[in-house]
Parts: sequence; structure tokens; C-alpha cells
Amino acid sequence: MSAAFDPVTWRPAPFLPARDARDPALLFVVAVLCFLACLTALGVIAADRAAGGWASQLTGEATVIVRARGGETPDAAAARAAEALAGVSGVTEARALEREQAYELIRPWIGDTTDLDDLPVPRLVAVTLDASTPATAPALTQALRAAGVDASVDDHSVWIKDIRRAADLVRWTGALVFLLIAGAAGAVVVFATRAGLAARREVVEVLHLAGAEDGYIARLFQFRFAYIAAVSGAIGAAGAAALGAVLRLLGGGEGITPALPIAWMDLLAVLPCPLLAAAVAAVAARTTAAGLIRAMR
Amino acid sequence: MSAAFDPVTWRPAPFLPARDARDPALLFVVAVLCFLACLTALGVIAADRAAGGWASQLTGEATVIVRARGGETPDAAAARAAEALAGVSGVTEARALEREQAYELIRPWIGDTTDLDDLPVPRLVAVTLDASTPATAPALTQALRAAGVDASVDDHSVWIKDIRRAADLVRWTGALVFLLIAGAAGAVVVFATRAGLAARREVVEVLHLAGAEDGYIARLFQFRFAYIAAVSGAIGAAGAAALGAVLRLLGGGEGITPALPIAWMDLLAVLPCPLLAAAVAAVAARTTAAGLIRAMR
Amino acid sequence: MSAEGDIVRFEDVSMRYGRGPDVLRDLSFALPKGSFHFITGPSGAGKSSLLKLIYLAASASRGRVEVFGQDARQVRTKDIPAVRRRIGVVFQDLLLLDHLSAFDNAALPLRIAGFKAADYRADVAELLSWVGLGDRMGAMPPTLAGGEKQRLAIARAVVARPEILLADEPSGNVDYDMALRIFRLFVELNRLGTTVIIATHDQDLVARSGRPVLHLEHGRLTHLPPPPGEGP
Amino acid sequence: MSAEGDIVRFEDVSMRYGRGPDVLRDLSFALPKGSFHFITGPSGAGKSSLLKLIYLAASASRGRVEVFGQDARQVRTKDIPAVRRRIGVVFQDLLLLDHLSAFDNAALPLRIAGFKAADYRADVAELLSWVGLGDRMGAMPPTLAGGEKQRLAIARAVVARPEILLADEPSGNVDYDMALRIFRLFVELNRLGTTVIIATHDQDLVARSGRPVLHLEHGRLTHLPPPPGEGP
Ligand SMILES: Nc1ncnc2c1ncn2[C@@H]1O[C@H](COP(=O)(O)OP(=O)(O)OP(=O)(O)O)[C@@H](O)[C@H]1O
Ligand SMILES: Nc1ncnc2c1ncn2[C@@H]1O[C@H](COP(=O)(O)OP(=O)(O)OP(=O)(O)O)[C@@H](O)[C@H]1O
Ligand SMILES: [Mg+2]
Ligand SMILES: [Mg+2]
Repeated sequence: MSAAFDPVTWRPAPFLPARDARDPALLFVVAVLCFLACLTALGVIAADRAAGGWASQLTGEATVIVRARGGETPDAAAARAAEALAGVSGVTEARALEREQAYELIRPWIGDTTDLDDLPVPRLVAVTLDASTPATAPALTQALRAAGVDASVDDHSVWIKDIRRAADLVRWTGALVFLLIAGAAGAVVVFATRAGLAARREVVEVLHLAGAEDGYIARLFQFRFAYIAAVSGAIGAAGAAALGAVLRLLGGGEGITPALPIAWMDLLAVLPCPLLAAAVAAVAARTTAAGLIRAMR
Repeated sequence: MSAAFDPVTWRPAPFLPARDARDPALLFVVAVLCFLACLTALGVIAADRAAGGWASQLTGEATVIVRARGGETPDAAAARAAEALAGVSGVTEARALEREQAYELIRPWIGDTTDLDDLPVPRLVAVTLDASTPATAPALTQALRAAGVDASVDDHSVWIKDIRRAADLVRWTGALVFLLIAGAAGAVVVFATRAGLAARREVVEVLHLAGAEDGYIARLFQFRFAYIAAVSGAIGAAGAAALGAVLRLLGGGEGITPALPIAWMDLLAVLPCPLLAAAVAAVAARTTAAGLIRAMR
Repeated sequence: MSAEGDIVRFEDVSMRYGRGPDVLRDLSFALPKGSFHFITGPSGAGKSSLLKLIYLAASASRGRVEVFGQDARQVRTKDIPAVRRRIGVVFQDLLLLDHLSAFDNAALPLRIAGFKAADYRADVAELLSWVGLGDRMGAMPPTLAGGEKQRLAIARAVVARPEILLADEPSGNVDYDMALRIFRLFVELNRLGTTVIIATHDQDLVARSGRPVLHLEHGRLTHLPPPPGEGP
Repeated sequence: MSAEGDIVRFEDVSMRYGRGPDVLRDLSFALPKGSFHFITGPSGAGKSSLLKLIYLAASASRGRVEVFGQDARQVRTKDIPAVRRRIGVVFQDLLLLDHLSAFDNAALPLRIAGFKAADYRADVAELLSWVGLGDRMGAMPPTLAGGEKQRLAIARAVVARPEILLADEPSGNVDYDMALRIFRLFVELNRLGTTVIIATHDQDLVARSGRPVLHLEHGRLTHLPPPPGEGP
């Protein structure tokens, strides 16, 4: 009570009620939307990596099927093919596979046979491509033809088109959802700030009538609401990062992580969230306060 | 001005300010979250259907590779296999494919050959399975063995496991995101209602001091905020349904729709949204008003 | 025990806010049904607090408050609204609803009591004219002059013809003529059976009225009302 | 043209709210620097509206208002705060900030003027004690008695020693002794150079003070102040 009040130790109280800064409604709404936005951002990054991973796995290698021709043994043909392919620029390594490995692949077609030598089993050459400038299928075919080897090149291009399309779909959907949620979060910050400020109309009025400069009043609200938004943005971002970390830990090798591979570094993507939220809130508060003051004059 | 006021035509004004019912902050926030929740719900339904579609396409058929044995021609072996398979329960149709179709599949392995008859090209039998009680791979193998046909059965089970896993992942992720957003929407309704009501504290106070029953006051707020939530829920739901309809129209056969096939009926899934939002808001408003009144006594 | 006909009775009543000091101390008095009293005393003496005890917006920390013959402490929470509807209050800080017209503000108690608009329209309009707001009935309180707001609060307090009227500084913002006019309104209401209790600083009005006075100083009663039991 | 030494000057001023009727009509008067005037008149006569014109919260619909020798209409929006800081106002509805302590409310104009807490702490405490709030300095306005709130509003209006003090019904909720005490505070301030203008219904106070009166009826001036030009 007032008995405890001592003017000597008095310090000016903030002009805006301190409890407003802990306004649970505003904090919670902004935090939830920032959480969702950050989570979507993490999801998009992870999905992008996953898609990129599939594609690069496929683009990183090609398989060449070599058929023996003109008396050459299949092994010799494969060796020659590997040699020819190794010389192509964009190929890191070309390795002829064992006969058994090739047989495994065509066994369903020919049934169990004990005498492999009797069969015209083709040989496989596994080609590892340079990740940055991979050799194209026509280049490989060209080299093989030049070396006079009867072979077909499978650079997974059919698969890659599908994978690319799926990856693009994931990327674009993710980006769309992210934009939607981030836009919603921003709009919520704007509207929540306006609502909170309208409730403090009397503070604006009293300060205005007491001769406070418009900028001074606007700044009060600006800092206050920027602070609230930053705090709730940080809470939401931290929540999303924590969930990301849990997913990362849970799905070490399998589980969710292979499908959505989250890297520790990805978690840093939530960092701009509190700053953005604060900036949006600051601008919203400033313009709203200015509007209220104009209406009062 | 007051000159225009005529007591004879006077009708009681609502106790709660009419402009509160158009409170843009509350309307917007709830609408955005309902929109996101409905959109997620539609996405989950579509993804579920897509996953189900892939799986059922795969489970609906099997491929049998038949190898000629003991002087039988490949075609005869394939015909016998088809006959044997047709008799298995759970098989709708078994059809031996043309030699050329089988050749197409193994051509990479043997190279271009003009004399197909010289080659021990296996034949393929396409089996259509009963959708409700599909025959299992072992059952097919058993029937083929009984008929003395050398064949291997590919019921896509490897693929199906992968597809099922992907489908489950999509389903669970979707459900999780939906729950998150729906939970956020509900919580926002609760908090926005509480914030809106706190701003109307003086209405509660005046009515309370004038002898209004607690239930009467609580009901005022309950209906008001339920109405606001229902309206914004409806706006959000309509927005989501509209976007769903656009996606349905845009991606007739290709584009986004094959990946996320939305049916017209799915759009009905947004219907409960306004009702749920209204119910949540009603409960929140009622309990908050009751709390305010208790604090006032 | 409550004497027959005492509508308000205080027995050794003390009151404080939270853990603060006693703002009312050992008050004992009884107001007969149909009586008309003033409560005077310097600012902070406890006048408004005393009225709060009567309309059940606060409760005594010691002693016994009786309203309408019931111990205030025994009134169940769910019965408080019914008691309040029998009491009209002019609050010191008015408590008008800014988003409702003067007419709606004045009609509020009648609406809460469940009356139909058709039945009270004319009465409300007449009352508002009586307090000089005939041409401001459609105005919102923020656009009323200070004295106009006060008169509106008075109209709202008396519109439902309460059994008890509590008026807390009802003439602080009106001129002397208007104060007299308001006083006459209260006298009229009292004649129709309402027990009237007015907290005021207006010594002039108190003196001219010749009505009994409860004078508070630092939460204590220094002038006693006439002995209870001489009701209407 | 403004006479030297007139701090407030009205020339044929009319005013209205929105498209409503004129609430002030053809007012012409001048208040010399350092003068002390009362504004009286019945409720709704336009006293508060007249004060609003002086502290630039409203503007005349016709005529010319001069404050500090400047035409009110010519004051640029961005210069209004500076003018306001030279004027202290006791608003009729007080306009205290409920979430700030009495001390913080009283210190508000000094903070806005950019003074350091250390420089005014003692002054604010002394002023609050002077108006009888010495033991309520840490209290929030909602826990103050009606008269205590009014005295707090007065303390806030005078704390920065404004060049003009406008007080709108400053003693409506305080007893006569306190009203006199407040009047003495205003007189003291006036002696130090502040021009004082008080709108009130308190005829007693006006009569006893012997100060000049501007009397309004229906927005018209009926008593004229002494001729301008006799300022300090
Ligand atoms: N809600 C509250 N919390 C704490 N103290 C309060 C509260 N309301 C009033 N007080 C204190 O109780 C005392 C009595 O207040 P009360 O309002 O009853 O006085 P009053 O006689 O009505 O004064 P006034 O004539 O100024 O209205 C005062 O000291 C006041 O500060
Ligand atoms: N914001 C407003 N909008 C419209 N009309 C208003 C507004 N404020 C005041 N009025 C009207 O203007 C007239 C003069 O009001 P004003 O407040 O100046 O009177 P006053 O002399 O201060 O009265 P009181 O003594 O009751 O405070 C009144 O009829 C009032 O209803
Ligand atoms: Mg009081
Ligand atoms: Mg006024």
C-alpha cells in the first residue's frame, strides 16, 4: 500500500502498462504463427535437401549394359567399355561389375542356371559421374560407339525427370505454405498491435494533451510492440528449432529424417524470425499511433 | 445529432458495442488460422487419396515372368501359366503378353536382335488382382508350381512397402500439421475472445452493478463471440474451399492435382470449421465472462 | 436483531480494502424504510465505501451489515443481482456506457429487469426531459457536458423506481439550480416510498434540506442519525 | 490585433461540434497575462468547450482565437505540443492514467518536458502532500476516493508551473475546506505569474474570491471581464 511508497526511491514507471507487455493473447498468437512459419521454413529446407539428395544420387551415376559382340568375351567387352568410358570428361570412375552381379539383375528373366558361361549374359559397367559437371548420356554413348562396343547407357534420366518434378512440387508447395503462414503471422502482428494500441487510447490522449511530441508517443508504442513481437517471435522460433532438433535426434538414420533430412545448421534459419516480427510490429505500432494522434487533434 | 432522436421509434441497442462484432483483428486472425487449418485438412485428404491411389494401383496387379522349359514353346508356357493363374482365388484376370512386349523389357540386356525366335526370351503374364481380396504372391507361386511352370512372381511388394511408408509419412505429417494449426486456431479464438472481453470490462461491471444475472451477462458475450468466430471461421473455410476448387480446376489431369488429387466432395470437409470455431469461442467467452464477474463481486 | 422497518442497518461495522488500513470503523446506525439521509464528511472519509457496503459491492471486515432485513454476508452470490435490482445507485464516477446513447444508458435498468421497450419508452423520455436532457437523448456520453453526464447517471439510478436510492456526490458538476431540481426529484421519489441516501459535500443543500445527516471523519461516524425505529 | 500582454484573446468566436448547433456564439474577450478569471454558467453552457479552444483541443468554427499572442489557426500541428506544455489543464473528467501511481501521474508533465527524476522528485512529493495525498502517493487512481482523484488531477496540472492554468470544475468532489485550499494553491501560482482560468459552479467560491467572472449562458457571454490591457 501507499505506506510503502517512498518518493526518494521512486523511479518513473513506463508510460505503457507493464502488463501489456505480457499480454498473453498477443504473445501467444504471434508465437504460434512464428512457430508454424519457422517449422514450415525448416520443412521446406529439409524437403529441398531430400529432393536434391535423391536427384544427385541419381545424377551422380549411370549404368552401362555391355553386350559381347564378334567373338569377344563379355568380360573383355566390359573392360574395354570401362576403359573407353573412363576417358570421357565428366566421368570420375568407370568400373566393370562381376558377372554374378550382372546375372543377379537378369535372373528373373532367364531362370536359375548353373552354367553361366553358356549364356550370353551382358555385363554391367557402373559409371560414377563428376558431381559438378556430369557427363551426359549421349557423350557416354558416343565414346562407347567410338570404341566399337555394343552397349546401352542408362543415366536414370527418366527417373530424374520424375524426381525433379516431385522435388519442385515439394519446394513450391512448401514455399507457398511458408509465404501463407509468414504473411498470416505478419498480418496478425499488425492487427494485434493495432488492437492492443486501441486499448491504450487513453495513454495516447493524456500524453498528447500534456504536450508530448507525436514522435515521442509513437516511439513508446513502437518499442513496446516491437519488443512483444520479438519475444513471441523468439518463443515461436525457439519452439520450431527445438522440434527440428528433436526430429533430427529421433530419426538418426531412419524414421522421419531420411524423408526430411534436417541438418543442425538448418536450425539457424529460424533466427531472422524474431527480427522480422519485431520490424513488422514496430511499423504497425508507429503508423497506428500516428493515426490515433491525428484523429485526436 | 440529438435533434434526430425520437423516443417513439427508439429500439434498444445491443449492450455490446456493435463495432466489436466487426473487430478486424479478431475476425482476421481467426479467419487466417481457420483458412490454414482447412487448407491442411484438404491437403491431408488429398495426400491420403494420392497415397492410397499409388498403393492400390500397385496392389491391384502383379507381373509373372514365365520361362519356357522342357521343349515347350515360350508362348505355350505363358498360356499355361495364365490359365493356372486365372484359377487362383483373388485373381480377376491373367493375360499372357505378346512376345514383343516381353522383349521390350529385356532389350537393354541383349541388344537389338532381329531373330527373336532364336532367343530364350521369357514371356510375361499380367495378372489383375481382386481389389478387395487380392491373391498373395505365395499363392500365385504355389499355383504356378502346381502347374509345373518355371516362373517368378513380382507382386511389387518391395515397392508397396516403400509406397506404404511414404503414404503413412504424408498422412501423419499432415495430421500433425493439421492438429498444430487447428490447435493454434482454437487457442487464438480463446485468447482473442479473452482479450476482446477484457476490453469490455466496463460493460460487465455496469451490468453486474445494475443487477443483471451472471448468466445473462455471460450469454451476451457468448453469443457475440461465437458469432464473430463463426463468421471468421466461415470466411477462412470458404477461402480454403475456394483455393481447393481452384487447384481442382487448374490441375485437371496434370499439374498439382495428380500429386494432390482433390475431389469436389472433399471441399465439404471445411464445413465443420465455423461450427467448431463458434463452439470454442462460446466456451471461452462464457468462462472468461464468468471469471470477470467473480473477480468483481 | 433487525428492527421492523429498518431497511439498512450497520452494527459495529469496520471495513478495509485488501490489507490496507480500516477506512470505516465501528459504524452502527439504522436507516428506517422510507427515510432520507445525507452522508457528509471530508474527501477520503469513507462515504463511497459506506455506500458500497449497502449495494453489496464490498463486504465488511468486521461487524454486520443488513440490507432489506438480510445479513449481507448471508446473501448468496446468485441472489446478489436480485438485491441490486432493488437499489438504484448514482456512482461517483458515473459508470456510463460510452457506446450507448443517453436513452439506452437511462433505460438499462429497465431492460435488465426484463421490461419491454414499449412499456417504458415514454417514461424514460419524460425522465430525461425532467433532468434537462430532452434534446440530448440520442447523444453518446463522451459528447455530453460534465453536468449532463451526471444528470444521465441520476436518471439511470431512479428510472426503475428502486426501493433504495444511493447517490454518491450527485451534484458535483451541476449548478445550484440544477442541484435543487435534482434534490426535488429525490424528494419526490422518497415520497413514493424510496429510501434515499445521498453522499455529498454540498453543505448548502444539506443545510437547506433539513434532512438528517450521517457525518464521517476518518471512517468514524461523528453525527448520529435520529434513533432508529421511527420508520414511515 | 493582439494587444501587448494579452495571453488569451477571443474575437467573435463561435464553435460547434461536427455539424451540431453552435455551442459557443460570438465570444469576444481578452485575458491579460497574469490575470485570474472564473468562468461560470449552467451545465451545458459551453465552459468546457471554451477551455478546449484555449488548449487547442478544438478549433473555432468562426472568429479568431489567440493564445500566447499566436492565432490558434496558424499554429502548425507539429508546434502544438510545445504550446500545450506551457498550459496546465485540470480536465473535468480528470483523465488520470489508471495504471500509473499517483506519483507517476503527477510527475507526467515533468517527464514529458524532459526533466530528470532526481530534479523533481522532492517537488512532486511536496505538492502531493500539499493537496492532501501525502499518504496515497503510491496508490493507483482506481483505489483513490473521488476527491483524491480530483486533487491528483490538480497536482498534475500545476506541477510544471505552466504559464496558463485551466481548471475545469476542480472542486466538484471536494469539501469546502479543501476547495479553499485548492483555491489558495491557484492564487499562489497566479502570484508567481501563471494566468489562471477556472470553470466552476461553486458560486460561493467565486463570490468570496472577488475575481472577475466570465458568465456563459447558452454559449453566449453575459458578463464581460474588465477591459483588457491591465496585465502585470
Ligand atoms: N479500491 C480501493 N482500494 C484501496 N483503497 C481505497 C479504495 N477505494 C477507496 N480507498 C481509500 O479508502 C478511503 C475512503 O475512500 P472513499 O472513496 O470511501 O472516500 P469518500 O468519503 O467517498 O471520499 P470522496 O469524498 O473524495 O469521494 C480513502 O483513503 C481511499 O483512498
Ligand atoms: N464532443 C462533443 N460532441 C458534441 N457535442 C458536445 C461535445 N462536447 C460537448 N457537447 C455539447 O456542447 C454543449 C456545451 O458543452 P460543454 O461541455 O462545453 O458545457 P459545460 O459548460 O462545460 O457544461 P458542464 O458544466 O455540465 O460541464 C453541451 O450541450 C454538450 O452536450
Ligand atoms: Mg467518494
Ligand atoms: Mg464542462
